Amino acid sequence: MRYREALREALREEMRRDERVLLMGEDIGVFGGAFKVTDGLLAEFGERRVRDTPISENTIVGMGVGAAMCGLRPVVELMTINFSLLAFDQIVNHAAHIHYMFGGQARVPLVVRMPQGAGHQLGPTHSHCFEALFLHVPGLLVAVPSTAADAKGLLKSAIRDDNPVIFIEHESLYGVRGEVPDSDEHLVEFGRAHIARAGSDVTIVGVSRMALTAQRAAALLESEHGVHAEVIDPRTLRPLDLDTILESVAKTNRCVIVEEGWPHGGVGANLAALVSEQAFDELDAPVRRVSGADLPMPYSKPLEDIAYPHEAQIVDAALQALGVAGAAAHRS
Amino acid sequence: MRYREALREALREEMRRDERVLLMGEDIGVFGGAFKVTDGLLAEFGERRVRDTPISENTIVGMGVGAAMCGLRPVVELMTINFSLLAFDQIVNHAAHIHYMFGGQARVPLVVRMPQGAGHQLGPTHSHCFEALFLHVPGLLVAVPSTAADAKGLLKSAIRDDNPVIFIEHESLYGVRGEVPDSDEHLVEFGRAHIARAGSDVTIVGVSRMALTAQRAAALLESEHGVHAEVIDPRTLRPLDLDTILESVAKTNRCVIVEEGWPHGGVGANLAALVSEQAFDELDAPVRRVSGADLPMPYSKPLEDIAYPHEAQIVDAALQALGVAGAAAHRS
Amino acid sequence: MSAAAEPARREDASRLPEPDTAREWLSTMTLIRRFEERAGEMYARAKIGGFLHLSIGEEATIVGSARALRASDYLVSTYRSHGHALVRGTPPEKVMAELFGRTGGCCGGRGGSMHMFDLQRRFLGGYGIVGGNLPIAAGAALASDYTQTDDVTLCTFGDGACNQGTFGETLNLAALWRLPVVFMVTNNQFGMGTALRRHSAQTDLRRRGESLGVPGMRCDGMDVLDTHAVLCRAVAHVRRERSPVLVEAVTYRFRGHSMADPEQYRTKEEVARWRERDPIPAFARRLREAGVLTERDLEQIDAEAMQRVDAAVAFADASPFPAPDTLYDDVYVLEGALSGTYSVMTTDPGAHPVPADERGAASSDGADEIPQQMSDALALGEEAGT
Amino acid sequence: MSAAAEPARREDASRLPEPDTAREWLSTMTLIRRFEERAGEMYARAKIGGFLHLSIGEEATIVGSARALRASDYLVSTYRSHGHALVRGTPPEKVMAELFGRTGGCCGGRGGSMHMFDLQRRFLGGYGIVGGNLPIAAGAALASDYTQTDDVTLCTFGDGACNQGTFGETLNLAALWRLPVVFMVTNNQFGMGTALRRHSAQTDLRRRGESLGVPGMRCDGMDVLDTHAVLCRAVAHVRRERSPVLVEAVTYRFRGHSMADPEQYRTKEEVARWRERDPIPAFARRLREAGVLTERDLEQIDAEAMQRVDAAVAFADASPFPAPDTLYDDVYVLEGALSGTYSVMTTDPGAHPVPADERGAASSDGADEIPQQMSDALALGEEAGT
Ligand SMILES: Cc1ncc(C[n+]2csc(CCOP(=O)(O)OP(=O)(O)O)c2C)c(N)n1
Ligand SMILES: Cc1ncc(C[n+]2csc(CCOP(=O)(O)OP(=O)(O)O)c2C)c(N)n1
Ligand SMILES: [Mg+2]
Ligand SMILES: [Mg+2]
Repeated sequence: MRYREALREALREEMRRDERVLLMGEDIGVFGGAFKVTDGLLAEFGERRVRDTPISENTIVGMGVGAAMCGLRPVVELMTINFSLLAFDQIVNHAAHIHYMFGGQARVPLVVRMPQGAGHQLGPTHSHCFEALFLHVPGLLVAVPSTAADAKGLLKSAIRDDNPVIFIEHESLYGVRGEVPDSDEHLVEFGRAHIARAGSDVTIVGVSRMALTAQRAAALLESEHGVHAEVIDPRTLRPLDLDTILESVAKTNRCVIVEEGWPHGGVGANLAALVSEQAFDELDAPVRRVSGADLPMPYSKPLEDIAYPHEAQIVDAALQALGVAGAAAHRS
Repeated sequence: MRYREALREALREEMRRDERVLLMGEDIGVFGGAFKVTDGLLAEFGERRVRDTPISENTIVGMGVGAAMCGLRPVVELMTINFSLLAFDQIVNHAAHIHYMFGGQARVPLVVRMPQGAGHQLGPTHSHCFEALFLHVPGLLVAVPSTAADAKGLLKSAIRDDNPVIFIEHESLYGVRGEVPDSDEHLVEFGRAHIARAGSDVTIVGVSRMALTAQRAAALLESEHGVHAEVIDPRTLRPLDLDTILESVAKTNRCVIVEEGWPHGGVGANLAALVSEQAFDELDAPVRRVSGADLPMPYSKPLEDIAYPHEAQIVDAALQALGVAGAAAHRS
Repeated sequence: MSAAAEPARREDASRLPEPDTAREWLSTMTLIRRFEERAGEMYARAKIGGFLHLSIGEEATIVGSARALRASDYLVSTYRSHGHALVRGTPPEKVMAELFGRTGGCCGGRGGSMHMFDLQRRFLGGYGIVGGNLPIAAGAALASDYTQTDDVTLCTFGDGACNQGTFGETLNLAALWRLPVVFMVTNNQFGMGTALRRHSAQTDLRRRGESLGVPGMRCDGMDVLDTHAVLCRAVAHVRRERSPVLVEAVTYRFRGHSMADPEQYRTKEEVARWRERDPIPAFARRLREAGVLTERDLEQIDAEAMQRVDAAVAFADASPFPAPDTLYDDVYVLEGALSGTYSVMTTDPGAHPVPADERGAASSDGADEIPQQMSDALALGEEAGT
Repeated sequence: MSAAAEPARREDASRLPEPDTAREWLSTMTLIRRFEERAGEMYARAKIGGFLHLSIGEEATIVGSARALRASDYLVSTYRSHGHALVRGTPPEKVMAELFGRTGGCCGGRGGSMHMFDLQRRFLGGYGIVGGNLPIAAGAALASDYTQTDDVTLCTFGDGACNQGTFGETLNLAALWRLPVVFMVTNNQFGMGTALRRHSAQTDLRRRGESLGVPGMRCDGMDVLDTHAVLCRAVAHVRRERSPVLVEAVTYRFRGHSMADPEQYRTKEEVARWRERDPIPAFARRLREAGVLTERDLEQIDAEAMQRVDAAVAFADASPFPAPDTLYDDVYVLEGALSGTYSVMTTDPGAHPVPADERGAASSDGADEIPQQMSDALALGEEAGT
């Protein structure tokens, strides 16, 4: 099943299971969704539960907050994460704070779904990765699924959770196929990292789409350099399963973090800080970060190609962490 | 001169020097500014150059962007940083990207001024520190002055610069006095950290208001623990003067970073990641971070008091970095 | 503009309500006034911190509008909302304790003056961001419709809030989706220090919804009868037509925007002129002249209000401050379906990670109303056979 | 609504412009059409990536409105702006090269289809965020006023953009500050797949500014004469009165929203009906019937357009891709007053820090216009004796 279909399955199952679940977003109904995630749901559930909205991001999210406070469980789709900046006030000052600010009286069981990512030549305003902006905010849960199975399991968990969830999909993953457990109760817990590939030489943490790039890089490290990399996909950034990462680093003594977004104050910086502080004695080399370039994403293909991470940079970073420069080297 | 007056001086001098400089913001004119920074400027420069705006943050900033592209040098005041979330789209997708996105044709010599910070019982929606959200964004310059002299010198530099500048003041500093060089040409360069106190035992980096708290903590470390802390105020976060911090750490081999905002993906994480990576061999202990608590800021005084850093936590962190627990200890 | 949306004036406004009702309105207006006067004093004595926005002068707008609602309707307000909590029935003790930052406060001291809340009484807050409450109100109205009740939501905000992007966005969505919301602009003539004509191109605020086909009404916000009459029409229209109305309540803020306001933006004379129309004595006089209340009744009403405020202060003073170890309570709802560590900042002196086994411990008082609504909704689900 | 804001129709619309002008309009509409048809083909052949939003069907709106401007007026558009660049005089070579992502593009390949720009011709872009261009247009108008010119700004955006918060915020500010902006809604009946009546409570879009006292006008966006006549009145009104006007241009998008659009939201019949009103053949017929142009002229105009598009493709194909080492150029203006390291990510494989000594190296072609404006402004400053 494709990542896109896994998300649709999660929505369909949860909508069947719970009448309080409804969808709101731009072109999610008649158009079927900009990335076709919600295709067919209008036909099945009707206009009461699948609602096309005007282009009013801040208000769509804010309505989701209000509806959630009053007992519904809205799932709001923002067409892409690039437009979430317009809804940032409702997400931070309202959705994230209301439960605490009102002394626990109100709950905001809201899910805000949106895809991020570069690689399609969408240029500076349409290629953002903003995990870092959301993981910064207490009160939010943040998911960054990289596989179809996690996409379905995490989305179902998100819809059932009583906290506001920022659910970050990736434009490049919608078409990717993967095994998905055939069960209405396939739930993936938040705060549980996934060891995508076991290894003993170096720990590579890949966030969102980069979890897959990291796995391909790990295969190259093995075949071309005889290096056994362990690849960890945190799957959620709030809560964060730091323990699994620390256990791996305790074993490998080396760590590379891969993110697609901007390096300054990015998710990579957050993870690098945590690992450097808490695995200080285990680290044989500085944590290496591989990130998107520190600039607005250019449209032109050759520039875009070098502006976000690929296998080669991850392999290099891993070899540097291992203290081996160049190719065909072995662990020193 | 007070921090507030130093800012006003900078605005007055630059407005006298350059007719293209104008001010826009909520209640900056007739009311004199929520924190009285612009008090008196309407009287001197008139309504053409000191413009009260409606409560429309995104549009005020966006107008600043457009006016800057067409040759003016607008200084926009957002009443507090808490409301900057509403202007986030214009700041990130427009102000920060336009120069790059349009191939260098357009420039955005815009300054967005706003105060941040907790400590006045303003509660969850009004106590934010958002440096981390802005330093993440390429294309922006970010200043966080902690003294009157830096407030004036950095603001004058910001107004003369051709890049969009996020100028972050602090609500608790407006009334603080400090020496300010009496010169129309007192400019403080961006990208130059300030060594606020020299020391050899541990490096303490304090951001925004925390640069002052760190200096008081350093005094306690000296008087009560015989520890000589070096305190560094980065003054700007983009560009960041990492070299000065690394030089200090090369000398002290220990580093504590103090920020008022949220810990996950905060400015502290960014600095801790950079120092841990680039001073790996110099560090005798993990970088310690002291940050605001990971929650919306509560209103109630006793809760607010323990939800952001004070001298005691900084002293503790420094002693931990030095491997000495408890009081009256000496360097081990 | 639909007939139902015609301003009321004369006809109803002159008609006085039942004596008990009239007395209750005056008592509540007086309570709000005395409560806020005292709050101002307590602020001066540093019992209250942060911002304190008083609605002194706006009591007729608050009581006249809230009394047009029934208990199951939602009320959504701003950072100027002590009166809205009180008019909904939140005990003055809990409101004052919130201002004092005590555990006895309606939000346990977490929100303070700008963030009042009382879910059980369907007072949906208390929001510090200008314009931020409009989408939330529309969401509440959506929930009412979705769960097939005929409840309405009254959303009040200031004249300055009309210039926030959410105003146009929310009115359009409410009109397009036919949501049962009454949007009420509490036009107190200023957005902080900026006079209406200096912040809004359209100073006839009831017309601000015209472009979106949202009918406008206006009431004299200094007259509790007119306010009530007009709001009753607005609420009835919205409840029946399931589509929004915009009401402008014309009133005035007697005090500064917040406690620290030199008020250079208006003259003492202007304030004095408006104070002559003080809604409380005006309504009191009217009731006395109509023989509804005697001079003694009036004195008694004021004395009662004073007593309740005294009691509120005593309660607030006696209520304990939150304990430090409650700092992290309710950042997250922890009895949900998810596990995992919510905060990993062991380097953060304040923070305490929440291990999986502690989960479910966190309290969430007041949330009891939600399960009720949920089961309603679920029942619907069963009908729908899903 | 002021007299100047009355829709035009009949009277002027029937009057044909001078033959040379008429020919230029038809040539430009034809150029835009042919250019975009070819761009579509180039997209299919993967010469162009990302999103490609074509304005085929909207050429009369583009040319009729832009020709109501003078060279020093500003034009601000959206992500559907190839035609706006072309009508302002940006060479088709530079627009096509931008689509190809080449150094010869008007933005050096940085922006692509959604982010066209030509500062020298006062085409102020090209913005990917719906509604994001309105505040920027108001800012440009502010600059015109501030520097005491009588230039105006034409800001065009879609029907869907009317629902974005910036719409209400910007119209209010423009009306309040009397800024010389013509806001033009290019109503092509859909916001992506959402029909007008499904996204806007008010479907008579020219009225969307009423609440703010912004007069509304409407033009037939399929008729270049009517569009031009109405926009001339709008521009004249704005230039004279220094206050904004909202114009609705009623048109239709013949192609999908972008290249990947199954168009399930409308019927083939509906599209066919609108295609019968195709603005280019309609205007051509009119000119032929009026004896302004012969059949041969028409063939020649189309042949010329085709040649220019061929030349544009040839140029774009020959133009080199940006060199990798230019990746970080123009992230910042580096000849400014500041020093310091702008990027310190030595751990970032892509990044290259910019050491102080390299500063001033970065190019910023096209920026030459700004110094001019600056010195104007400074001159003012000197007059003002500051
Ligand atoms: C988005 C936002 N911008 C600015 C502020 C600061 N502020 C608080 S109240 C206020 C004035 C609001 O005026 P109005 O809407 O008329 O309400 P009033 O205070 O008169 O009741 C301002 C600017 C804020 N809280 N939120
Ligand atoms: C803020 C924002 N939200 C959503 C989008 C995605 N999007 C791009 S175009 C579009 C439809 C806009 O419709 P309209 O304003 O009518 O312009 P048109 O495309 O018809 O020219 C949408 C939703 C966007 N670019 N920006
Ligand atoms: Mg007001
Ligand atoms: Mg459209």
